[in-house]
Amino acid sequence: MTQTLLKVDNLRTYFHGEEIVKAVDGISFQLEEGETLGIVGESGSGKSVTSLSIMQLLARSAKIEDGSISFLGTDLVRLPDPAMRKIRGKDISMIFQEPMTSLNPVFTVGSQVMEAIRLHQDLSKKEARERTIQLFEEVGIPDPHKRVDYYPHQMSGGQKQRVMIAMALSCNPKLLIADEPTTALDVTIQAQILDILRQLRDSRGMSILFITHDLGVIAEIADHVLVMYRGNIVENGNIRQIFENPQHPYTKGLLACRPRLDTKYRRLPTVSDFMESKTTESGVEIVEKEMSQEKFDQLMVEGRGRLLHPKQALMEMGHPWEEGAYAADTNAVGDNERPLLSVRGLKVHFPIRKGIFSRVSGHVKAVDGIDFDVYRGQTLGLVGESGCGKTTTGRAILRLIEPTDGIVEFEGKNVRNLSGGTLREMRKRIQIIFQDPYGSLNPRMTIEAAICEPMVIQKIGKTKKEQRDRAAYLMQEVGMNPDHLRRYPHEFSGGQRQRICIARALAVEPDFLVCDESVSALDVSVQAQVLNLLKDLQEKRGLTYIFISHDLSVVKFMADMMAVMNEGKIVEFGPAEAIYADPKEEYTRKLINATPRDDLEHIDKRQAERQEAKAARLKSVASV
Amino acid sequence: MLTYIARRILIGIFTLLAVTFIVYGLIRNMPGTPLTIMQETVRMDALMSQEQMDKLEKQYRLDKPWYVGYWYWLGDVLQGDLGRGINDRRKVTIIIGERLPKTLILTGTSLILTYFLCIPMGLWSTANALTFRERLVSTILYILYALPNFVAAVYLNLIIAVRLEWLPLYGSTGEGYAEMSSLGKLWDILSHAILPVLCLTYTSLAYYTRFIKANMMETIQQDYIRTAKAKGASPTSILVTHAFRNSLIPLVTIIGLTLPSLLAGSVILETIYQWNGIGYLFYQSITMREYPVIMGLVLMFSVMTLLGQLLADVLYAFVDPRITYS
Amino acid sequence: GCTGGSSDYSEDEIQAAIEKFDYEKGVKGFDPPTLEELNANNKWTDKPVIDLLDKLKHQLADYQPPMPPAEAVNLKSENDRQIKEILESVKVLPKSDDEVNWDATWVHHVAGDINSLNPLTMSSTSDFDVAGLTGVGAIASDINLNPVGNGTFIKTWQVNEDNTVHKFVIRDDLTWSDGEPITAYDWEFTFKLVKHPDMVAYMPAISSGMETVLYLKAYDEHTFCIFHEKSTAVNEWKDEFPVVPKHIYYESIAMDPSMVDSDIHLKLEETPVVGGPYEVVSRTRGKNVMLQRREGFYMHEGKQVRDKPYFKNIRMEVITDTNTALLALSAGKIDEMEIPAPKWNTDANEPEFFERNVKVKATEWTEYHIAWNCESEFFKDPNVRKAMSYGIDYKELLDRVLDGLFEQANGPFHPTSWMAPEPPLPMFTYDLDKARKLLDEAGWVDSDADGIRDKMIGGKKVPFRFTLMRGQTPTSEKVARVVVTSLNKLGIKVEERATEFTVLQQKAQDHTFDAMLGGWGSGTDPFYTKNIFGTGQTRNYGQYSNKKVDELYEEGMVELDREKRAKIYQEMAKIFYEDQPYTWLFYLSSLYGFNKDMRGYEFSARGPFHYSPGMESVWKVKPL
Amino acid sequence: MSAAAELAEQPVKPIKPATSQGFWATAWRYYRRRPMAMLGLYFVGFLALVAIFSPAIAGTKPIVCYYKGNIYFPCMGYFYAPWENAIFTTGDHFEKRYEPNLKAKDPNSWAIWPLVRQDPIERVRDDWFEGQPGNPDKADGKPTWQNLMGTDSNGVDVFSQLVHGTRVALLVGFVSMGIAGAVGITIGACAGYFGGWVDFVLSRFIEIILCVPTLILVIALLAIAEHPSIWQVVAVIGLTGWTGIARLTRAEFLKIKQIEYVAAAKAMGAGSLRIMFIHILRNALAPILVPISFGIAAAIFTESALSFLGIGADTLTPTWGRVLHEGQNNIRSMWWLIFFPGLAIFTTVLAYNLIGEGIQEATDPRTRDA
Ligand SMILES: Nc1ncnc2c1ncn2[C@@H]1O[C@H](COP(=O)(O)OP(=O)(O)OP(=O)(O)O)[C@@H](O)[C@H]1O
Ligand SMILES: Nc1ncnc2c1ncn2[C@@H]1O[C@H](COP(=O)(O)OP(=O)(O)OP(=O)(O)O)[C@@H](O)[C@H]1O
Ligand SMILES: [Mg+2]
Ligand SMILES: [Mg+2]
Repeated sequence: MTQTLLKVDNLRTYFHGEEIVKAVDGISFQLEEGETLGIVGESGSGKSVTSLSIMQLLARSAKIEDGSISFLGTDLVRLPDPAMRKIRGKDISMIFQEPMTSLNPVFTVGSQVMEAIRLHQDLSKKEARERTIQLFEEVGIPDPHKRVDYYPHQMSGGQKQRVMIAMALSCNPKLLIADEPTTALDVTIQAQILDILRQLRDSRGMSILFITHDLGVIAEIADHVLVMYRGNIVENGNIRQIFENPQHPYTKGLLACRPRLDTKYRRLPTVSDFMESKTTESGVEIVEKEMSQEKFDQLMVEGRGRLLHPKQALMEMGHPWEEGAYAADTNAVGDNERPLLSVRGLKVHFPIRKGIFSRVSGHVKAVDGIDFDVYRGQTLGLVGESGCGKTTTGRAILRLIEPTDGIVEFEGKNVRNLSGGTLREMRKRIQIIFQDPYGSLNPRMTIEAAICEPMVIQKIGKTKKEQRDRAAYLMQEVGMNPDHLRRYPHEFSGGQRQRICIARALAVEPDFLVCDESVSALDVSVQAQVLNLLKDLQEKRGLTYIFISHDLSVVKFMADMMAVMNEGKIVEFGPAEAIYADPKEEYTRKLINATPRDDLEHIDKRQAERQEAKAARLKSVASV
Repeated sequence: MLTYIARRILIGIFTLLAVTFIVYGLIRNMPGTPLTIMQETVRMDALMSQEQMDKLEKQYRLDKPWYVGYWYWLGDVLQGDLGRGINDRRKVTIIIGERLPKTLILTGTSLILTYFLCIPMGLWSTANALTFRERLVSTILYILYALPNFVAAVYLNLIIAVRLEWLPLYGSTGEGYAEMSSLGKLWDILSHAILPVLCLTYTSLAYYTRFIKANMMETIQQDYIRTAKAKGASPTSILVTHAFRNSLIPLVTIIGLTLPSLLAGSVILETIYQWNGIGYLFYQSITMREYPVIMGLVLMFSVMTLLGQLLADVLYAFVDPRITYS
Repeated sequence: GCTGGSSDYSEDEIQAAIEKFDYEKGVKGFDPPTLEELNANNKWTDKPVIDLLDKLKHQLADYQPPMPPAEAVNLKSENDRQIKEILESVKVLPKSDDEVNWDATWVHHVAGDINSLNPLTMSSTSDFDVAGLTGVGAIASDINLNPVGNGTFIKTWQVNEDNTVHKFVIRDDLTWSDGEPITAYDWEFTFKLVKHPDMVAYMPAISSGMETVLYLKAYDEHTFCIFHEKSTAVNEWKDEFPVVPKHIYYESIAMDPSMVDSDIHLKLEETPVVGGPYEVVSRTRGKNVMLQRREGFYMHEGKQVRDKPYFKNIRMEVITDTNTALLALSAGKIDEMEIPAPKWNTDANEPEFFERNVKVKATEWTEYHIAWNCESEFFKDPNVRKAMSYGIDYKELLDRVLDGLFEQANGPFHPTSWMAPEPPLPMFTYDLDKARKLLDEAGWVDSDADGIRDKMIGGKKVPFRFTLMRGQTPTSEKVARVVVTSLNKLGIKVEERATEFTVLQQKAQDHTFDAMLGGWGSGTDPFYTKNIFGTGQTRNYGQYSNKKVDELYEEGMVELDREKRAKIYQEMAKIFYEDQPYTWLFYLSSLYGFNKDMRGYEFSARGPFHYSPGMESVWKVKPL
Repeated sequence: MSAAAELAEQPVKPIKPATSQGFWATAWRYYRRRPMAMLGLYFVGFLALVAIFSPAIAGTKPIVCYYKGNIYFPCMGYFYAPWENAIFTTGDHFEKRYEPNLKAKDPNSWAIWPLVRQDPIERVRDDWFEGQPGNPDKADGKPTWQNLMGTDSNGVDVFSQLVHGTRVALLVGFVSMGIAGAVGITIGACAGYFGGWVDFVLSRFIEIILCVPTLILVIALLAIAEHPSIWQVVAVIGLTGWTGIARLTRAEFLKIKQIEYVAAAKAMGAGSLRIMFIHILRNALAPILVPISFGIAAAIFTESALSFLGIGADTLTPTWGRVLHEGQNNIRSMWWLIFFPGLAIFTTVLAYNLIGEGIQEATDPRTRDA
């Protein structure tokens, strides 16, 4: 029979910094063997802290004030460290939320996985290496033979995340804590990972604590769902229950806010449309609000229409402008208008060094000759499989990486010829939101300093106070508490850091913004808020975006034009809607189809498969 | 990387030229020449005559302006001739070569010992940061640091060499060294080296330990340390492999910087222990204005310094794969 | 035969070099008369020829020490009486051969490395020590520092009436350490080398001062004459130079006349061929030189012809650090050492020291002074110099700071020497009022009330602030402090500087200093001070000039009568007293520590060793 | 129209986030919470007070005195000789014997004396103070109530020397390491950050300075300097001591400039100076603080070593190094000449290191909460 693997009882984890932060404030739940517990919740609601509490890997300033965490009957809270060490990695392993900073920069990714293997399994170096390669293959890292010897900085965001996953899976843990394990993965890989997890769970009886903001993913994998809000569990139920009949207004909001491939919203509803939270003496009080159909309808018509390439260009790319094919407010740029950004033949090749003398043994063609134009006021969506060169493209545009070849013209000026002052001048106008929010925040700068800094540099705002007020305002705009301005980056949750980066980018008043997976760590409600904000800004100010994301529904919601990249090349380019409606390339179609589905029908199907597999496993266990 | 090293070595030659040129200029313009000293060895009732002086100046090329003298020196060096000592009339290579092994015994052992002790102590201090025992140990190290080694040397000599007669008082080898068996020779050298090595080492413990701790404290805060913990790695392995590896950059720098001290020796300890190493030679050569010896030594130090820097720079790329040189 | 170190060269090369080399180059232009002519034209007077050790043995044959030496060495030297008792007791020579430890090694401390074992190129005092024990010379100084014929090597010494020709007959029982006889030709050969223009520069210590010697002619194996340029009272001293074996150096000098350009002479130094009581067995640079009793010295054709040297071995042990040396003495590693004055009452007063050692003290004829630069604007005026001499707190300096170890001085000649003024001149006393008066009169007044005297010189106000240059010895440091603080009370600011030796010498030679601490060993004959006080002389660092003094020096040189000469120098001393080119501070003392087993040492005005028999009379008692 | 301005136009909800301080102000706030670090700071502050008030703590010249109708502050002479007032020196020739002279020359005079009536330069003689015998010297100069830390071989009070030596001890360390730190960090930062030919040129410069032996530089300086003084020593230590700091800074910069937040700052349009000194330097402090905090203390040793060579403080400037040097000459019989300056140096080293550690911890937001 199944037994309770993990039981969390009235857990309270507080941070004792400047002020006390009650990150987790009395939560209880339990997890059975072979089950998957999904945790969703607002960004900053304490999901990661919960998981870190289980692992006993909290920051030094954190303290478990109360409660117990019992794992197979042992209370982890009171377990001495040596004993805990035996459990970590072997019985419980964890995929950390931010793979970028969680990998040791001076060891090859392969050796880091091998270490995990050899710590708990009696394997020789060679065997461990083979196992690592095998794991890499399983999690979909291309060329695993080569990649084992790569260093973290040579891997793309999604690849690093897969390394983390491989590491966590390497020892067949009894409990896997997966904290947003697929944020940086494109949908196909994500599907593949989910398959692996499901398979491990079903065949080996591994339990999974799955933290995500992606309800689609939850629908794909979870058996039960916890909904967290501000350190508390507000709803707890099995998957069907939650999706079918959400009780808590926050859950209702969540379900409503997610962008879907098939929605036609111009603006997204946000949780604040469903509820209002008031912070009172006694805690947080939530008041439900009624969301009428009218309002929903309004969201579909209000807001900015799409802006496509000049008709001439559309024609050339095989998506000729057809009146009526697009929504009424869809426009095309005038034929003789010049693009704001024009990329021609852009190539970025990274040398791969080998041996003690670091001879260059080959090149990774991260970006391999791409051309595209972006017009003023447009949003270009850039999608593609993880590791296909999206980030590199973005960085090359800003010359944060020196391109190997090609032309990047911003307003007719070749960015590659700029230097010194003129380059800085250009950077004033082009901003980038980095894929790795934690890494891109200076650990020794308060958030206030971080957000104010661009204003200081670009001389926005006359006084310090003005800048501060604006910083506070931006914080609020991205859904964060301005009181937190005085905190340092490490005192935030993953999603919060991501929002800080957005706020910082917006503070510069850019004309052009490259958003690299900028909303990947945000729960749907906050994501909706941020996306709405970006859209508003675009409408009012004619901001131009390159929007890099693996979340096709988000891209579809945001993008006017869309580029699909594969292996450093653009394989398909055209109006976003047209591509979704009728993908020309097989590759594109695969991407679209792999998008996780969260309709009840699908959930039921999954649950059925699940029961079957479980039964089979139990039977095989029993027969042994 | 190979080309990088090759290029650095090539450039190193120019750096050497610059250094030797500067040093030659400096020593030739210091007040006093070797002849000043010779004058003083002359009997009280006379100094050397002008002709004698002229002759000597010519012999030692002091009659030429210093930059011309430098060219001559350089020419000789390029032909593999470092010249002869003025006071000690032997070849510079012999003068230095005779002392080099002795210095290496002292400094090499001390350097190895220092790192051997300080790295574990630094790691230990990191692991025990903010505890009383860590404070205690570091305070003891600071006391040692503040106790000048010429003081310690004398007291150690008094107690260990004079009162207890456990170890020899001075010198690098004992009486009848030549006739000893090879094992006896080894013990002889060892017993002579213990006290000076001890004195040379203990003062530097505080610095390196603190240095390693400071860098480690920075590293162990990083997220990837948490990852290592999550894997179930032991605290030692976390400290030694994960954290230490990441704080190697400053350590490599320091090692590169201390490499030339291998050859430098220590004037004070060499004098106290009558060790006859490079340190005392250098000091004496400067006070005696032994230009050829000074130049020989400076050349040697400089080569070592440049190698140290090159080594550090090359190691950076190994230690941190993110650093590349193109 | 090919001897010595020139074996690297072929016979032909050597022959060619010898043919090319002009051995006579330095002595051309003097045609020596034949011996017959000399005997005919000169009336010879015999000069004393004494084997000084032998003489001492006879003198002390019936000597009764005030207390048994073995008891005397247990005294702690607490006062002058004790010191005298020790000295009087330990100077004994063995009454019988049984008392002597003939197999003993004397470990003799030298403070600096031995640079050269070649007597021609010796330069440091340690070199002279070795040369004294191994070398051959015609003249020796006795304990009163008078020149006598060295009876160890010569038979007779005669001079003509005007003292310009000195005739020597050497003994016929002399051999070099390689078995060759020592002959008068060795003298002639050595002299030619010393005068050789190609070589003089390389043996400055010996060849300087030889200008007035015209020729040395060997008439047969045993007879040679030295021809002096002028009739002076100091010609005897010029007969003193070390002799090298002709058969060894004849070739090598031709090969390398500079003696510094090749390894030829270095090789010769490895085991030099010597004629003295000891020979060199080994040499480790910077560590020690081992000497061994030479049988060929005291035995000749199976007969003992000279006294057997007391030690089997003498090891010249180099220890540069005085702390270590003192510890080595305490530990019995060395047998004697010179004790630095500041340690006399501190480290050399510890129980450890007295366990094995005894310390003794005796006056030296070495004065210590402040040399004033008589050309500087401060010290031009003799009255100012006098004021300085009144302004120094001698009592504090001598009694407190220097522990009463040294006697006050008031001139270059030691009161016990034959040239000292009779009756003695009064000592300068510490008299600030007198000093102030002299300064006021000289125009140095504190006109601007800043505590420092000043004077208008050439329209500029010059404060009385000068630098006192000194060496780096602890004694000089102590003296300098007293000078600084004493003169400070006169309103004079003195900056004392310990100056690196070479810099000090260079500045002295260039006269670029205001005042300088220093000392001169008054050597053997007062004439030698001409170089110090004579106008424009090379060692007249302070640029003192007095016509009368110059005249007196000339008179003193040519006057042969000791009594009359004494008068001349006494007059000179009075002039110095008035002019105060120096402020004389004190006479140094020889301070020595000796192992309790050592006997037979006695102090001359140059210390216990630098006279004859000096080191040769020292012996070690046989252990019981 | 700018985006933010646009945003600002909207009715801004009244937000009053708690004011946050700058990086260094915050660091200071955290620094203050560390008792050990504060202890270090207090100690250095204490030393500074000792340095400032040294003439009032130990000296033989009155702090204030009334003499012939005027008020004087003769103790100021310890700072700068002419401040002593010439009436006592070249005027009435007190010769440092204030007490008897004041009484004898003006019966109405009065004086307030320093706490300890001992001179840092001279031995106090029998006739200087009534009821206070002259100082013993040599091995007799053991610590007593009269000479708290004994006297040196010249009979000069050690306590007084140490008190007055504090001035030099502090200044030498701070000024020399100030110079070395400024030069080293700047050069190292430029080399590491800019890389390329800037690094190339600066690195060669560092190498050359590294290669030229300090001893030679010092003696050469001696040739140039007319009146060698302690400040030139300081300059030499400072101008040669920066190479290690530069190399460490450079290495740290090489590493940190690869990190994403530097790219973020670049993308923001931040200038190089800003990136170097605001972004990178803060994160590169750990390895740099160590050599600096040790360097400040080590300068005391260097000062005493250099005074050997004839450049350094003159006799009228008491320094710790000098006492230590005296001790070296009398190492076996006068332990107090080693012990007390050694203790002073030890406490100073400890204090500087506690401060260094404190700064490191206080500037690291991740450790300081703990
Ligand atoms: N070191 C810290 N000091 C103070 N507060 C912290 C610290 N770490 C996290 N917090 C706070 O604790 C709360 C919970 O953080 P947690 O990381 O668990 O959020 P999360 O639910 O994982 O959010 P996300 O989905 O954004 O990752 C957040 O409000 C965060 O600001
Ligand atoms: N410094 C580097 N050295 C070598 N290869 C690199 C380097 N940086 C990136 N790469 C490689 O370039 C390819 C493209 O990386 P990029 O970061 O642009 O991918 P991405 O499209 O952003 O992927 P993801 O969605 O996972 O973030 C990857 O295969 C990666 O391994
Ligand atoms: Mg999280
Ligand atoms: Mg990416």
